[in-house]
Amino acid sequence: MGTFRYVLRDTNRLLFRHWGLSLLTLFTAVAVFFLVGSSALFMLNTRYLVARVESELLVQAYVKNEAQLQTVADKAHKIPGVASVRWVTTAEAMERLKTRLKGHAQALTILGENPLPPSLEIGLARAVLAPSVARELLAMPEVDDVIYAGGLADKLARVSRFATRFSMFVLVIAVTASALVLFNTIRISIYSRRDEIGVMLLVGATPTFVALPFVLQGMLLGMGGALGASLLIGGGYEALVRGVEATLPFVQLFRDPSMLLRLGLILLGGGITVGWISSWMAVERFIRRALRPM
Amino acid sequence: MGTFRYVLRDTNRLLFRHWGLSLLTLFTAVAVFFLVGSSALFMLNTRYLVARVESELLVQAYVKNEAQLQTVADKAHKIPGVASVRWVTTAEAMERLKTRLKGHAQALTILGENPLPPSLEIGLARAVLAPSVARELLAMPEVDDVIYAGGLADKLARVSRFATRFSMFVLVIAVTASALVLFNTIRISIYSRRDEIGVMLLVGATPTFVALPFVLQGMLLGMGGALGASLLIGGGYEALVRGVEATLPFVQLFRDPSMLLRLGLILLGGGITVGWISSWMAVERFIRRALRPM
Amino acid sequence: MDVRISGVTKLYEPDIRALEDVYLTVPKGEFLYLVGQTGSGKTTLLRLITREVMPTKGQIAVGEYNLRKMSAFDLALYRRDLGVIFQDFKLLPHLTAMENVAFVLDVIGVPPAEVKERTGEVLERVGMWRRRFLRPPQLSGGEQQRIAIARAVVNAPSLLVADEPTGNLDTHTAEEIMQLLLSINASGTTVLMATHNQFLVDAYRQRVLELHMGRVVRDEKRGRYELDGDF
Amino acid sequence: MDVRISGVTKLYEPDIRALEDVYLTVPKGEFLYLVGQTGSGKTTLLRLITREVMPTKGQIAVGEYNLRKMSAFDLALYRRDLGVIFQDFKLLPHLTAMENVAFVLDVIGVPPAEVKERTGEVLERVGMWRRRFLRPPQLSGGEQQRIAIARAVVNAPSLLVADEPTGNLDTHTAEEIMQLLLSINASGTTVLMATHNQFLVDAYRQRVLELHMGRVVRDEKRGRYELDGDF
Ligand SMILES: Nc1ncnc2c1ncn2[C@@H]1O[C@H](COP(=O)(O)OP(=O)(O)OP(=O)(O)O)[C@@H](O)[C@H]1O
Ligand SMILES: Nc1ncnc2c1ncn2[C@@H]1O[C@H](COP(=O)(O)OP(=O)(O)OP(=O)(O)O)[C@@H](O)[C@H]1O
Ligand SMILES: [Mg+2]
Ligand SMILES: [Mg+2]
Repeated sequence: MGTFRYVLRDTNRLLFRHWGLSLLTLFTAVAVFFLVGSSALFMLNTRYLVARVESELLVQAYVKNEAQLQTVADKAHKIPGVASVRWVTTAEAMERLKTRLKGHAQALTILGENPLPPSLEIGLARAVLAPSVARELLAMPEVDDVIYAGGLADKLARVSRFATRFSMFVLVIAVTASALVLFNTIRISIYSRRDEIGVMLLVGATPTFVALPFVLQGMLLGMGGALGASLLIGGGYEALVRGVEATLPFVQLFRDPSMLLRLGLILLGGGITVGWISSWMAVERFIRRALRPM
Repeated sequence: MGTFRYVLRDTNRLLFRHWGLSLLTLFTAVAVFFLVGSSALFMLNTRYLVARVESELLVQAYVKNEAQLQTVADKAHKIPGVASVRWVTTAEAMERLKTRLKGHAQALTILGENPLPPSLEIGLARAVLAPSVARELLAMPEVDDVIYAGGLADKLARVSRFATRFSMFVLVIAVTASALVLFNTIRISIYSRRDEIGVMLLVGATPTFVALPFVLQGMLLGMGGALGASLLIGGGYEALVRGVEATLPFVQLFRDPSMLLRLGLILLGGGITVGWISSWMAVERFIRRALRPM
Repeated sequence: MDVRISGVTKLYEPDIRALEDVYLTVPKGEFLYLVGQTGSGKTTLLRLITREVMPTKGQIAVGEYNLRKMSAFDLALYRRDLGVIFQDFKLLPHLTAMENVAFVLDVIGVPPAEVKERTGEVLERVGMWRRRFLRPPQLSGGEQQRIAIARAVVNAPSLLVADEPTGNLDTHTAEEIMQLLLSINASGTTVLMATHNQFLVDAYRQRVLELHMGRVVRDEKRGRYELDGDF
Repeated sequence: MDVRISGVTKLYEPDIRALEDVYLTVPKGEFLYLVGQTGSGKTTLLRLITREVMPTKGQIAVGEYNLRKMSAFDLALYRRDLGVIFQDFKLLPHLTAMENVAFVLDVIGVPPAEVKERTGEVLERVGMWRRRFLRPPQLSGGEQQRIAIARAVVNAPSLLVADEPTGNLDTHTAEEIMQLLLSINASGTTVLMATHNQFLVDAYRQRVLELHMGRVVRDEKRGRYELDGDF
């Protein structure tokens, strides 16, 4: 009834009477959530990139003769962490050597019989698994030799771990900073209305009633900020992806609409929550102070 | 005299009487300048990385016989954009082929006489120059053939251009956002003291006199923010570099103490300037409003 | 509501004795003038009743409320039963005169139609209906004071606390406001009024309590204004 | 400084005629009471003189200053020559009583030692020396008013504009303040004082200007308070 109507009217008034202040808060919120969203996208891209590079890491198992390729391939499929198995016959190996030597391939024709052994190229789910998979392969009697870029696998595993940790760190920093900045902004904006809070309490308003418009305002601003940031990030990232596609077709950015939508929703939920908590904490303090008798 | 003393005392009062507010502004400033500094470092690293990868791009010029290597090398040195020239004799070319073929090098012994031609490996200052340098080399009568990773050179040139543009864009966004956030924060904090401004003007203070403490406060906060951010970035980057060195020794981050110092000084100068401009703009508006008679 | 103050002493921070061993009982429905020099403790006494100030020593009870221990919610309920005219008005500068008055009723959840009616009525009574759409900074000192009075009486309080309600009013308007306070008092509301207005105190004789340096120095049934503090 | 107001009309926003065709000349050194009901335009008239308000029509000159056209710097110089007691005090709440007074001298660049001396002197005169370290929210209404008075007179102004300077004072303190204003007037300062204090006006007879609904309805050499506005 009266109360409800009043709270809505007052929230509206807080937002639009001091619209300059609201706009500033909104802008700050957008900037801050933009930072959070960008960090999240950065993290997604890092992980995506690492995953893609990992998927290109191969373990090469040289098999004694071509007839055994099938057996080894079957066994290899059962090793945990093996994502793909590809046959390389003796003929294919020769073809590859020729392309590798480029213009000087004619030199190889002197070789006569093909001396290259058949092999299996085994793709891995994660780079760290390379040594253990290699060990298992080497243990098979049909396998002659196992070669993999040990250094590269190691490097990749480290990069992966480092990238995950680093982007997590950036994200945590961004979230903390955003909550603090938003809290501060709302606190300063409530600070300029502390007299009002005092008067409301003096004429018999309950603390909840006094806090409600401020909290609603905080939630709306948080939501608005998150929404603005989501739209900006959505548009900006779309442009970035298109720009990269046009100029750097060999680079692939992370692009999963459902994931991006989820990111937007998380941002929105986070915005509302941060707006709510920070405005509540800010206004609650002033209320407590105003109620404390001298 | 009196005036000067008053301005200092009042600045001090503004900073410490409302120390909560000052702290909040300071914190926001630190966060914002941290963002700017990080973007700048990101840009420096991108350019550094691109420059390093570019320096690894080689143009291979196959020379008719080893005796002509010297002549070609001398001419190549004169081509603009050529950074280094390295001889590869026939013997060295054979060695390389052997290591490339790994365990199967024994196959090459069948070749008997060494069929590989001598060549020059030419390093470039910038990847975009590869095609023009290749053309000039090919025009020389002593040169048989020129090979370079055309696709790679092209890619690198694009990556370089894109990275520069993108990190510039990020930096501009960061600087704009920082100025706006700082301006808003200072404006909100002045907003809560607008009565004070009005009273000062009513008792005969000149606009400059009224503005001075606020502007000084803004400058000090901007400076403090930039200083805090510089220290944080300095420490954080140091830690990052060390972390990367320990876990990813093959990755090299940009590390030039004089450049980093310059970045810190630029940040500091920027902080003071932004604090000055934004507080001046903010307080000037209130003064103008307070002076306007009804 | 009746007011029962017993043995109250109030010390402010450094070492200011604002009130010293005050005993006062105001029965329901009484009208009491609180007089005394500036700084004698009148506002402090009224603030004890609105619970803006807690006594350093002693007890205060108003109606069935004991002001010593009180939850935030009970305090809100208690203050709804109170009408307060503050010495410095405490109007909200960004609300219109009318909104400043309606606000008190909104706060306690009165339905909109009734808010409108009662607000209009009281604005008429203090002669501010024509100025209802102006905001406090656009009103003269006396007009602001009348809005503060309207706000205090609009919720038909059981106890009205008025701190210098005629300080910015001319003699004629002051008398009109006095009539208003008396008529509210006649309907059963207890009224405590701190005032320096010699003319009103002497013209409308009521119980007078005089404070001097925080002590009660006079308590007359139908007293006059003249202060005998330090003369 | 003398004040010359001719043909001044002031219209506030919607359509409020605060002043209508006012002519007034106050010679240097005169003491003038401005009386009238609440809302009759007294504060508006004083605000024209402090240049917080510009006339819709007409001319105002004070001393050698023409208030129509004035740079921000000249305005500051002019206001330094003015002492103003605001109806709502306009004290800075975060400064102590003493700092509120000293502030006016700091602003105009008086050397620290002199600031200290003059501030102490004037605080003694208004009886606020003992309370000098309290901040306005810790002072009683009358004490705040006396600080406002001290601030207005500390820079020995050529023209003193006092808007209801005794609204929160008891009769005795009001008389003391009146003595202070008269002694400042005796030293050559022109004084304009808007007041509702019938007692003072009748006791200390001076020139009286009565406003009614924005018009000058009375201008007596040694007048009394009684308003004949709408009776
Ligand atoms: N918060 C406070 N801190 C310190 N001293 C205070 C505080 N509030 C009031 N005082 C002091 O207590 C004394 C009594 O103040 P109070 O406001 O009760 O006086 P009053 O009788 O209402 O005076 P007036 O008629 O001027 O309004 C004053 O001397 C004042 O300086
Ligand atoms: N900024 C404003 N906007 C609109 N109307 C205003 C404004 N300031 C004053 N008024 C109106 O002008 C009229 C004269 O106001 P003024 O303050 O001059 O009265 P006053 O004689 O000082 O009264 P009081 O004795 O109550 O202080 C009042 O009716 C007031 O409502
Ligand atoms: Mg009082
Ligand atoms: Mg007035």
